[in-house]
Order: sequence, then structure tokens, then C-alpha cells
Amino acid sequence: MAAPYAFRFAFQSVLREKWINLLSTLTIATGLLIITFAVFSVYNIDAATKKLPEKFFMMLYLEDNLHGQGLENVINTLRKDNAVETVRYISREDALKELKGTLKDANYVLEGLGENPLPDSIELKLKKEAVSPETAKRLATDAKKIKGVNEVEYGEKFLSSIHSIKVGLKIIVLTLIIITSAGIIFVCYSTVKILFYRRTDEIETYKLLGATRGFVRAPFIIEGALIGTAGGLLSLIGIISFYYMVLLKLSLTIPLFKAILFPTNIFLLLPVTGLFLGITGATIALGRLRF
Amino acid sequence: MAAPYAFRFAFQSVLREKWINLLSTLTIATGLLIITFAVFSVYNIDAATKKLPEKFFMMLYLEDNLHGQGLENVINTLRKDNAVETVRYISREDALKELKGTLKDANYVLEGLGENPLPDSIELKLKKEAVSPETAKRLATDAKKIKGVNEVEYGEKFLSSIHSIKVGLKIIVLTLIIITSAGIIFVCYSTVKILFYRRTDEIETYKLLGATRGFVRAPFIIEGALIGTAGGLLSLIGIISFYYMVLLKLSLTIPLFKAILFPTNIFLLLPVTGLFLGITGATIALGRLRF
Amino acid sequence: MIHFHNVSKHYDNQTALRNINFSIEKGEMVFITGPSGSGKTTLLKLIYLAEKPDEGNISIAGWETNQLRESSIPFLRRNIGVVFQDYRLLSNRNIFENVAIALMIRGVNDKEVKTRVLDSLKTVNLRHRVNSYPKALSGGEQQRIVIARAIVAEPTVVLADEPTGNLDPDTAAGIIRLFKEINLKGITIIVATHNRELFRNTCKRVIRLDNGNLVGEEVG
Amino acid sequence: MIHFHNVSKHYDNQTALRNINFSIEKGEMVFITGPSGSGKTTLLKLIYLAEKPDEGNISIAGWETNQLRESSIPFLRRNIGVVFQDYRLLSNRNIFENVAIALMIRGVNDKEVKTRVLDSLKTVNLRHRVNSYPKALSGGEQQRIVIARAIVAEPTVVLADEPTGNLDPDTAAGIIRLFKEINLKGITIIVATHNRELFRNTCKRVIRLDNGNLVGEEVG
Ligand SMILES: Nc1ncnc2c1ncn2[C@@H]1O[C@H](COP(=O)(O)OP(=O)(O)OP(=O)(O)O)[C@@H](O)[C@H]1O
Ligand SMILES: Nc1ncnc2c1ncn2[C@@H]1O[C@H](COP(=O)(O)OP(=O)(O)OP(=O)(O)O)[C@@H](O)[C@H]1O
Ligand SMILES: [Mg+2]
Ligand SMILES: [Mg+2]
Repeated sequence: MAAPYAFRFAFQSVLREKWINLLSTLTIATGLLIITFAVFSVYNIDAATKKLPEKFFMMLYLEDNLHGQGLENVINTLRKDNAVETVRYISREDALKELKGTLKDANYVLEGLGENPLPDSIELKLKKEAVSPETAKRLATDAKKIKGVNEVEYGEKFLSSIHSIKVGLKIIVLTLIIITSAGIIFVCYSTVKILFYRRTDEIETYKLLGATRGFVRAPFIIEGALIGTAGGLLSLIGIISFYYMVLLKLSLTIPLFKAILFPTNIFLLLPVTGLFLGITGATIALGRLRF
Repeated sequence: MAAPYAFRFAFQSVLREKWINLLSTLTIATGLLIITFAVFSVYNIDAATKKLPEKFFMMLYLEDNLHGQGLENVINTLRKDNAVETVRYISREDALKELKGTLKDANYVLEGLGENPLPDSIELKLKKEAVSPETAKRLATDAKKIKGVNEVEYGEKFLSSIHSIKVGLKIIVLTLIIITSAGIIFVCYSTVKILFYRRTDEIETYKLLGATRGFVRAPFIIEGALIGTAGGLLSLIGIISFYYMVLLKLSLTIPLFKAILFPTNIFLLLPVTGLFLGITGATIALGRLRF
Repeated sequence: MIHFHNVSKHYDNQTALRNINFSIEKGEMVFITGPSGSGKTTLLKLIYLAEKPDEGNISIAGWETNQLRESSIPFLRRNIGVVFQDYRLLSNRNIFENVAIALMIRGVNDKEVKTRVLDSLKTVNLRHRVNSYPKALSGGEQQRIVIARAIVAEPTVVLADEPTGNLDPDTAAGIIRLFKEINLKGITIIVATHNRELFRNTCKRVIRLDNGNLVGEEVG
Repeated sequence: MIHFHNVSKHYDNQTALRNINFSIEKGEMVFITGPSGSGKTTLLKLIYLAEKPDEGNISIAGWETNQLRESSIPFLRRNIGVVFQDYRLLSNRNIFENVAIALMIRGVNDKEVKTRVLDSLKTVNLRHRVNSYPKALSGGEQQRIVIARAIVAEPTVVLADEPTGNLDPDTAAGIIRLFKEINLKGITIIVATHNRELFRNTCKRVIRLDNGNLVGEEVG
């Protein structure tokens, strides 16, 4: 069997050209590290923007003295809507308390108030995935038609700007990550390819001595696999040390960093990606072997 | 002179190994493109966060009926402080108008009000570079000591969270950009180095035929310069097409993108960076020439 | 064993061989001679399938080479040991490995590889250089390594292309003696050489090429 | 012109030359002979400064080589044309360029390069292959290119290391005739060869090496 020779040849080759192989390994490691940072940024930006819609709500101001059946009717109609997540009734008294809380130090402005001027209201939260300017508009129109609802208010501008930030960020970040990843993968592949080119003489000699395709290819592909996996492992080490040496320390002093999510288990994919890159690069660099 | 030969040799070499040279060129182009995207992101994030401190202000509530000399005294004392950018006096009447504007639809809460309950106040804006939790605290303490100032209020929490967001983002983004740039530059350098290694035989032959160091080196370095510059130009083309094909089109539909700053003239550095990379890579790959 | 029938080979604007016909039987030892550029190397390349004829047929050990599937080429080559004119030593492997590779390709086990490689190096008087790299050998020493590699796997045919170009007359005579010994075991040997000394008084067939034509046959 | 005084050269565990003394005067033509591995190439390498002696002194054209600054080496080498035993042709350049490079290095202008290269290729009968690449040439043709490259710049010394190993006797004789003609112009010529035919009846000095020792001198 040719297999044991193939492994021995590959290891020898890695050792004999250790500097240039180290360079390729480091290149792959750097590339994967950069992709990881990119993915990691997207992941965090996505996680952060996911919470934005939770802050969105609509206010329905009700007719005075709507109680019992009438109120229940409004609430049930709203609950039936697919886009609605929660429906919360806020009595005029609760509303005043909330307003006082909001005004805080300036709440002496309310001191002169005799009667509570606020109406009863209902706070609507939408399902996360339903939060969009269109749905909000539709829902507002529908809600206004319900008997007992006086007025509907929601942060139209707030919503549409949040929406455009979300969509915008996603487009920017996805564009960047796709470009970056494609770029880095290309760079890694090209490094392996350049590393293996100019070995045509060696390959030609193997062929003329009677080696089969497998015998010729195996050591090169194993070498590529070794280099790629080593690069992947290095990048894994890099990302883990980044976590422990930078992120963890920073999060002790700057609270914002505590919010950063670090999906360590995903990073285990790195050696596999490296392996894949190494093998692909070597295979394509070898090309079609003709005798 | 050896110079014309050097150029001819370099061009011939580029043409003869066009595929592998193309690969290196693309690698460098991709690398520079990624660095550019990174720098571009930092630039925009920085520009966006720079505006945050402008929103920060402190409110000084004054004693009732502070006029003439007394008011001027307060304002002048404040103006002398290095951290202060603008000092704006707001009379109680203006303050009520503003509050009405803020409450908007809910301003009927103020309808019951007889007398204006608000005090006169001064709005302080800090110099951009002075906005920090420490300065704000110091200024608040100082201001309270001024005769005529009743109370000082500022968004302590708002400020410190803005501050940590700013510092945090800067640290994250700078870490990322330093790692990315160092990585990419290393990758480009290593590509050029790998490209030129295994030419030892060719170099040895030149030397044995009586070539001087300059004669041996020049074609390789020119070749490196060509590859590097080509890579830089390609990345420039890439970034400009990205601007016209993606960013400009997106900004027509999504307003957020209009805010993105695109410092095109800086990108002219790209070919120079490529040139530098190519020359450095080739020079280091050639190493010390001994006869 | 080897039959050439009306074989021609052209490179771009160069005719290397023109309408060649000859047969070599199993167990024969044959010399091919002719001036520089007459087509000797090309003729050997056609036999070990490094080149394809443009016209005519070649059959080797009963196989029509132009009907051979590509995947069988390695297995046919394993019956042939070649002394390449340009050596084709692997510069990043030492002498032992350079010779061993011919056996490794054939799947011989480690232990046998070792004894056979050392035996083979002994026949060319270079056993003591087993750990050197090709660059550390003199021209003639390199040439002898190539000869060792060609015979180590005991192929049924040995093709030697100018195997003594860098060897002094005594060493060269030793190599020819070695080929003759191997030939006595029934192995077919074809030596391409311009050196008349090699085949003088060998009583072997000598095929003479000139400018791509087979111009005659004699007995050395 | 060239003086060796008690020169020895050792590689790792190999002694290539041992206590060598000889002188070659300007305008001489000298053969160096000896069996494979006897140190011929090493001796030439010491002259063109590809290796340094471990012991002893070598002086070339009045220069003590061990006192030579490294930056002068290229200029000394430009007086020497070398036929390398392993050819050292640049595989990515065509024949014209391979020969022209010897002139380019010396800063000769394009027009003169062209005429001199073509002249030189004509002397080795390969003018018609001017646009081929080394791989497309036969072994002997490549060897002649190397010879053309060695003489094209009209050096004051020509060192030829086994220059006819891949050449048939007629072509080889032609090359020796060429060397003799060049020698008549006052150029010093040193030919390392194992081929006795080359120096038989030349009436030139023959230095004989064996196993690193200078074992004798005769007239061919
Ligand atoms: N790949 C090629 N492309 C073009 N021409 C070639 C090629 N290989 C060989 N030739 C030409 O074919 C002719 C025969 O070459 P071949 O190598 O067979 O000669 P040879 O008899 O071995 O000569 P030598 O004794 O010099 O080695 C020569 O003129 C050579 O230049
Ligand atoms: N770089 C090296 N490292 C170790 N040993 C070497 C090196 N170069 C040459 N030798 C050894 O030195 C000895 C002399 O080598 P040299 O090349 O001078 O021989 P030569 O006379 O030219 O032989 P040939 O006729 O075979 O070319 C040989 O035994 C050779 O193996
Ligand atoms: Mg030949
Ligand atoms: Mg030699």
C-alpha cells in the first residue's frame, strides 16, 4: 500500500521546507482569524439589533369610562391579530404615575394639577418579526376602527429609522462579511496553490518512475491537509487567547463588553475549515494528472 | 547599465508565469480591499460616535429672580471654565414652551396649570473633547458653588453609558483593525515571498555568470513592485466599483447610507501600499546575497 | 518484446524520428547510437511512454501503446527501469530515498526496500554516500545513482540514455559489465550512447540513427 | 595566471582536494583528468570562486582570492567563461536569452548582444534553435548552448567541465578544435574531462587527479 509512504513523504516535506510551510500556515491562520472576527462581529451586531424591536410599542387611547364588556371587546379584537404579541391595559391612574416617574425631578410641573387629565390606554407590543413600518400602519388603521378606541399613537419616525438602521446594518455587515470571507478563502487557497506550484518536476519524475495518480497525489494532499489544519488550529488558539487575554479583561472594567457574545463552540469549526482549504488548494494546484 | 535589462526581465517573468502572478496580484488586491473596508468602517464608526457628545448638556437651575449683575456673574464664571463650549440662558417662559413642545400630544396635562412652575435655567454644552463622566462631575460641583445656582442636573447615567460605548467601540474596532491589517499585510508579504522562493537556482546561475548584486536583485524587485502595484490598483478599482455599484445605489433607497462617509482620496494610497508590499516581500525573499 | 512499425515523431517544427522500423526481442541487449540530436532520447521516450508517436505503431510486451488506457501506463512503466539522460534526481531527498522511491512506488515493504537499495548502491560503488543529497555528489556519482535507481526494482527492461556521459572509461566499462550481467538474467537492455567504446567488441546489436532516420544496424 | 599553493578542500566528511600545487600561465591550454569523484569539478569551482579553499592559497591574475573583497567577485568572474558540468541553463528563458545573459551581465548593448549571440550559436551549430527553450533540446544540444554561453563574452579564461559528456566523438572533436582556435587568440583554457580521446595527440598539458590528490602531469 502507498498510504504509509504518502504520510512519511508529507511529513518529511513539511519539515524540509519548514520556513515556507510555516509562512503558509500562518497565512491561513491569519485568514481564518480575520473571518472569525468578522463572523463574530456580525453575530454580535445581529444580537444587538435583534433587541431593538422589543422596545417598540403602540399606544391606543380609549374613550372615557370604557369598562367591562366594551374594554374586553377591544382587548380580544386586538389579541386576534397575528402581529400582536402582548396587550396591556393601562388605567389613567397608572398612566399618571408613569408620567410622574418619567418627569422625575421636573414633576413639580404636575403639582398644580387638580384632576387627572390622562385617558385610559392600551399598550400593544408587536411580535418581533412583525415589527415593520407597514405592519404598524396597518394595525393602527385597524385598531382605530374598533369601537371604544379614540386615538392610536406610535413612534412612526422612530420605527422607520430603527427599521432602516437594522436593514442598513445587515446589508453593510453582510456585504462586508461575504466580501471578506470570499477574499480570505481565496487568499488561503492561493497561498497553498503558490506553495505547491513549481513542483511539476518532482511530479513528472514520480510519474515516469511508474507511480499511480494516487501515489503522486497523496503526499501533496496530505501536506496540504497538514498545513491547513495547523493553520486552523493556530487560528483557534489565537481566538481563544483573544477571548481570555483581551475580551475577558476588558469586560471587567468596561461593562459594555459583558454584553458581547462569544460562541466558542462554533470556533471548533476552524480546524475543519483549515483542513478543507489545505486539501482543496493542494488538489486544485496539482490539477489534472496526465501520464 | 543593467536597468533596461532588469525591466525587460521583470516584464518577461510576469508574463511567463502569468497565472501564478495573477493569483498573487489578486491576493494582494483582496488583502488591501479588506484593509480598506476595515479602515472605512472605523472611519464611519468614529464619525458616528463623534457626534454623540454634541447631544450632551448640563442644566443649571437658578434661584428665582436672578437678574442683571447676578446672572451675568454666573454666566461669566461658567464661560471661564476650559471645558465649557456654550452657555445658554433659558428663561422660565422659554422652558415652559419647550416642555409643551416635548409633551406634544400629551400637553393637555399642562392645561390645568395656573402659574408657571418652572425655574430659570442655564444650558451648558461641553467641548467635544471634554465630555467625560469625570469632567461633568467636576463641573457640576464647581457650578453648584456659584452664587445664584440652585441645582445642577445632567444625565449622569446617559453620559457614562455613552462614554463606555464610545471607548468600548473604539477599543474593539481598533483591536480588530490592527489585527486585521497586520494579518493582511503579513499575508500579502508571505504571498510575495512564497512566490519568489525556489528561485535560488536562477539566482545562483546569475551570480556564477558574474552578475552583480544589483543585476540579480533588480528584476525580482521590479517584478515584486509590478505585482504589488497591480494588486493595489485592482483593489482601488474594487473599492470604487463597490462605491458606485453598491453604496450609491443603496443610499437611494435606504437613507441611512447617505450618512456614510467615503474618503475616496485616501484610497489613492492603495497602489502605493501595494508597491511597498511587493518590494518589501521580494527584497526579504531574496535575502542577503552572498557570492 | 518491443516493435516499432513505421514510427514518426515530430516536435513543433522539428522532426525527431522518421519512419522507424525495428524489433527487439526479450532478453536482448541493444545499443542505439547516432550523433547529437539524432533522436536517441526520443526513441527511448516513446518506449517508456513519455511521448506518443505521431505516426505508426509501437507495441511493447504485446500491448499496442496507442490503445493503452491512460490508467495502465504506470503499471507498464513499472516493468521498465530508465537511466534518464538528465538524471531526474529529486534534489530534496537523499540518495537512499532517491533510489528507494522506485521500490516504494511498487509497494515494496520497508525492510526489503532497505536491503535492496543498499545492494544496488553497492553495485555502483556509492554505498558510503547513502545519506548525501544529490547536490553533494560529483557529476559521475549522480549518474551512478540514476543507474542504481533504474535497476533496483529488477525491471524486465532497462533503458539507459547516455549512462556513462559523466563517467571515466574504467567506471563506464564497469557499468557496461553490470548491464551485461543483468542481461544474462534475461532482462532486456537498451543503451542509447554516442560512445563507441561502450559497444566495441560487445557482439551486441547496434542500431544507428542519423537526423531522425534509422540508417543502419551492425554488431558491436 | 592561476597558481594553487598547498590547496586543500574538504566537504563535511569528504576530502575533495588534498594539498594541490600547480600553476597555469596565461594563454595555456590545460586538461584536468581523473576518475569520477577525483576532484576535477571542485578544482574548477575554486578557480571561479564558487567554493573557498580550506587550506592553502589560490591566486588568479595576480589576485589572492582569500583577500578578495566579496563585491569584487562578480568582476573577477566576468573574465571567466564556465561550461558547467550540470549546464545551469535557465529553463524559463529561450536559447537566445540563455546565451545573451552572459553579455547582458557585462552591460553590452542590445545590438552587439544580438550579433555576438548569433555568432556564438553558429559556432556550436545551433543557430536555428535560437527561439527554442532548453527543454526542447537534446542533451548534446543543451551542452553546446552552455559552451556557446561560456565563450560568447570572450573571457580571458575558459573553464570547461566535462564539456563533451553528451556529445558524439565528431561533435566533441569539433568543440576541442574550437577551444584550440580560441586558445590561439591568447585565451587560457582549462578542460576537466575523463575522456582521454579529447587530449590524445593535442600536445597540451594534462594534470591527473585521483581521489583528491594531484598524481601526475603528462603531455597529451
Ligand atoms: N520537446 C521538444 N521540442 C522540440 N524539439 C525537441 C524536443 N525534444 C527533442 N527535440 C528535438 O528533436 C531532436 C532529437 O532529440 P533527441 O533528444 O532525441 O536527440 P538525441 O539523439 O538524444 O541527442 P543527444 O545525443 O544530444 O542527447 C533534436 O533536434 C531535438 O532538438
Ligand atoms: N557539496 C558537496 N558536499 C559534499 N561532498 C561533495 C560536495 N561536492 C563534491 N563533493 C565530493 O567531493 C568529491 C570530489 O567531487 P568533484 O565534483 O570535484 O569530482 P569530479 O572529479 O568532478 O567527478 P566527476 O567526474 O564525477 O564529475 C566527490 O567525492 C564528491 O562526492
Ligand atoms: Mg539524448
Ligand atoms: Mg565533476
